[in-house]
Amino acid sequence: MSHSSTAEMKVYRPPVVDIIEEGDELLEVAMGPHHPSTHGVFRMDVALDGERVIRLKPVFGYLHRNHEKIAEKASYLAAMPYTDRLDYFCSLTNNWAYALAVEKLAGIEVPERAEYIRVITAELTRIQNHASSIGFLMQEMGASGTPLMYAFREREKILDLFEELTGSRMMCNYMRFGGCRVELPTGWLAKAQTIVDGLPGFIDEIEALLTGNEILMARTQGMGVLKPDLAINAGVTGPMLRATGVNYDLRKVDHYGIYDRFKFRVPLGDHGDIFDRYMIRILEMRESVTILHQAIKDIPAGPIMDPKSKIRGFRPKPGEAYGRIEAPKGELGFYLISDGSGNPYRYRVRPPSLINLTILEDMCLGQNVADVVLIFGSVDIVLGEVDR
Amino acid sequence: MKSTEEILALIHAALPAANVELVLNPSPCAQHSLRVAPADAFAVASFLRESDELALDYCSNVTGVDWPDKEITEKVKVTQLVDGEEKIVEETIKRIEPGYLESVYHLYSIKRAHEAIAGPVVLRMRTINRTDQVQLPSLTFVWRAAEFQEREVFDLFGIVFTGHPDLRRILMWDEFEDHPMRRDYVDPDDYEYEPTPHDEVLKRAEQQSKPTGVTA
Amino acid sequence: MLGEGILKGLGETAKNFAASFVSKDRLTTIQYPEERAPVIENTRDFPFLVYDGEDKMAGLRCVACQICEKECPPKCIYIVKSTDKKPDYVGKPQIYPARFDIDISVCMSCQICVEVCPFEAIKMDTEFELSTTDRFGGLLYDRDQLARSNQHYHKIHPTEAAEVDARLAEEKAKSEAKAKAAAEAAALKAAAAAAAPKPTPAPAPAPVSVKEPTA
Amino acid sequence: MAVEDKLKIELGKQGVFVTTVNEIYNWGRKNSVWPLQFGLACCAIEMIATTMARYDLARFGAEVFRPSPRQADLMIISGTITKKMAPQVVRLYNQMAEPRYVIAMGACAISGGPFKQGYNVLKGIDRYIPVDVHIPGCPPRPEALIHAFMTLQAKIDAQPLTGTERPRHLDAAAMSEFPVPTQGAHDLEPPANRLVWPLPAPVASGENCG
Amino acid sequence: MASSPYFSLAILFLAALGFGLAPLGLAVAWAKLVSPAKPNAIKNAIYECGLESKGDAWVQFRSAYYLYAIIFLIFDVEAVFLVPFAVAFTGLGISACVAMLVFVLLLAEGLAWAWAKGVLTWA
Repeated sequence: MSHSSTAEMKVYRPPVVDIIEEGDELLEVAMGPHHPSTHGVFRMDVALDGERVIRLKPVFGYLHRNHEKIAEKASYLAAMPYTDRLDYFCSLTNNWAYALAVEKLAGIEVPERAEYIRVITAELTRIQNHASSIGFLMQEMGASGTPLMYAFREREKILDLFEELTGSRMMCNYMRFGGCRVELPTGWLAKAQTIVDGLPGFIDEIEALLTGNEILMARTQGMGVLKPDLAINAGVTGPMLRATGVNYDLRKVDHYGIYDRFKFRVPLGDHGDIFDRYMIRILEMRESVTILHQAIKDIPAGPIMDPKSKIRGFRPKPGEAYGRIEAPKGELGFYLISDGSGNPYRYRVRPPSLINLTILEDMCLGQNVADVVLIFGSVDIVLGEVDR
Repeated sequence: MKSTEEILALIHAALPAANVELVLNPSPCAQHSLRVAPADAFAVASFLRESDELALDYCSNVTGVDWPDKEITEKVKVTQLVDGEEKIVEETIKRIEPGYLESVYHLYSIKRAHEAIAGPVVLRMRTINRTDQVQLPSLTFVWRAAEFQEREVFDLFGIVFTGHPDLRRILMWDEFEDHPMRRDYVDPDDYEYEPTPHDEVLKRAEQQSKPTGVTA
Repeated sequence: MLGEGILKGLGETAKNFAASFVSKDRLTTIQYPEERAPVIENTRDFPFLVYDGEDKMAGLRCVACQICEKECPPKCIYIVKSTDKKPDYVGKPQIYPARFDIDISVCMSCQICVEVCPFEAIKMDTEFELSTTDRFGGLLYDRDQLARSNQHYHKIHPTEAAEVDARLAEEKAKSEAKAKAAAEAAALKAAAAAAAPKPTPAPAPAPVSVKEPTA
Repeated sequence: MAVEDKLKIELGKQGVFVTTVNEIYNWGRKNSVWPLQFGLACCAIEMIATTMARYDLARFGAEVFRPSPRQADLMIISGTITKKMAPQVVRLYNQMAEPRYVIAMGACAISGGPFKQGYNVLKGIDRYIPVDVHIPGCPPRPEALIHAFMTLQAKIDAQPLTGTERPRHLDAAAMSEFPVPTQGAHDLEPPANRLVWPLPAPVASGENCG
Repeated sequence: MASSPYFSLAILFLAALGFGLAPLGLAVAWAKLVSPAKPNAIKNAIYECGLESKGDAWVQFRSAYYLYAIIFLIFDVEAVFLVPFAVAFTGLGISACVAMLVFVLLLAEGLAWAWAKGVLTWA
């Protein structure tokens, strides 16, 4: 891993594409808040020379719902349902990240069975998030409908599991500080096992449909390439970082939860282009299936909640803590400062989607506008987490 | 990974002139932090990133924290002449501790990710006060990850990061003037009518008219 | 050869198309108004107030302690306490809510009110067909629109309702046992006072205090 | 000449269809309501799930999501309208061709929902544009969105062609321009559009509605 | 009048035309008569993703796009010339085929030259 020398540190931005001469008229266009390709309300001010992108300024804030201000005025428990609405595809991993940070802040232990349930629900969330993000990427590539229908058919099965367990399809509000809220309903594990057995078939179907496809390969290979040291320096995490070949997966690095008990591999790419990010998400889905098999097989009986932990009137001692997990989109972190009162003094969410977009302009310079849509889709962001 | 004390020693060894001190964190997770003087923050940051032993090449999180002016009432033992002879008298004096804004950086190492893991290395920087001197050096040139996060801290807290390549508001619209995440921010008065009003909205509802639900 | 990947993809969709005539599980569409998906037991949409017995007002379990109003994250519950009291299921006079409004256009159905309610008075309903054209009339539910019978609660969440009823019954039994014990103790003391009439004035009869059900 | 339903059904069995211009007009429009491709937040994901295979919105003639407002007649506001996005939403509504309808999907679109205490959140879109159907829920289930479609279709069906009850787009005097709020130093100006904001009766009489 | 061979053809043509234009006419009449036109400044503004559109679209753009269009036009017109040839194809001898082949190959050679010159590279 070559480290950029100090001199190079000053060269902070790659030079603007050099084919234009001064005085050339550029077409200023806004791929604005209401645009089919922007996964929600996100705006890119693009300067075009013909179809090639010369300048790209992302504009955020159209979904800034003041999550942190509301959480600082609410109690620790009342902030938990708001974490569902951060990355509204993966509410259970958001809950887990927040619960982990509070457990670090207050030093609470989590019983065995709750750890297993957390791993099972997190891996199910990862699978349905990767399937949806591949479906949306193909939708932007022109395969409108088919891959997204297959992905959402699988997602509906997983959402039914979440609804049986937590009561809501997308907004689970399931984890508490020191464990989980509700015991697994009878027969839930058996249903989960049947769905997990069906997943390899679904992943093979998606791979047969997409991986060998010449149009997909032509449009994604060599497109939006990201260098490893720029990725590390820009704080990119998750599948995008591992697509550049950097072996950094928090489940292996941070040893949080009980991931050390499960045997699973971390897929790494070598070009860092869109095809690698697509393949990494497919392989990560397969790894999640192996984790799920092991977790469902040897989940122990026992309490799901640490008896000492209180739901109402939870007042951690003064101090601060930064807890992070490997969310499907990258490293999701919660930084909490407590002053001993009932609501957090400072409540900060480290959004993987926003920070992965730091180098969107570097990847898109010189590409065609149609490819900008693809590069942006391969970053896989959710606006609720970007703008908080 | 080393404990924070060892890292502090390393920094003092490499940059003796740097004004860095340890800040203890009473929480059980014991993620202690290093307070750096803004003047030599850039030097310390580049050292942390460039040193082969630490290799903190990944800046995970940049946060702004607002510490408003605190009014501290202390009980002070004061000797006083009370009707002719010395007596220790307890006196409560009120003292305003000047507030400040703080920016916190959480650093990790990806190059040394698979060695022993300890908590994040936490860098803190303080502004002089909360009103006019709110400048802090920007570390975007050391870790590009800080670019958008520093813009957000500028937008919501008002810390001006000197040396930032593109310091604009990132979340609020450009004509917005306040810094909404500060503790003393007052919400705009866009109250029209709420069927179930609470606390300050309830007060406003009572001022304007009986807080009637439609049915009552 | 070029195009092999595309043909494999087309083969995949063709297989799905052909198999949908044979195996029924490939047809996933639920024709909503006519054919509905089986309601999942744990589903939660909007809260409702539980009352025992037939009369809405008499059997209402809620004692207007306003814990749910304080804990509700989006603050969509508005309670006005009553001035008089009414006996609750144990027979102890309790305050009841004169007004209990929930603005379901603000409610985020997070069921924290159910979790923090010590009296099992508020539960989550599974009714979701609530789209209206009227903003204020149709979306602000007051106490009468919110109150549902315990049988309705048993119909939508059978297992959970059974547990709740068991707990309430056991609490009722405990408080009655305590009341009986207190009554016997009072009777014993009265008997002892009557058996040995000392010149000192008879001790005031111990006030019959029924222990508050575990709050 | 009102045609009794029994007679209509009877004739229908023999293959004779008796109808009025009004019924055909409403029948045609209600069964092909094209929504605008317009997702804001979490409710948009439930809206997409509604168009997918399991809860098929195509059965109501509404699976064609038009990206451009010129070709859409229904705007499903699915998600939180922040004060930074509000001018864009109102401008898009203005740029839609009449007859146009609005479904406020989810608690955030109706009243700001769980985020109503936020400083950057508009407390409900009916402060600037008229809303036809409100769907409570956070997010409402896909079936709730389909139920809202049926409510909207019932509302379209009941619209007479002439007379005082006729819909906005057939009424030359009805308001068709909804001023776009500008972003000021602290808040949107004006905070609400008085001509549209449906304050409930008892409070409207009070002095607060300015 | 009724006996001229083209009369039935004219009737069919008018019927086809009427079948095509009648719904359009009905729609235009309905729009004019029943539903009032209510234009306003915001509604007529240029749609740019919900924003006010800054700058104008009258800007220099790459000449390759213009050449692309011209080459397409050539082959479009060629197809029009092929239509009568294809209609009468069965009654024609070998000489007509050769003549048409020359015509097609001539244009194909033009396309090959343009391709070789790199006119068709889009980026």
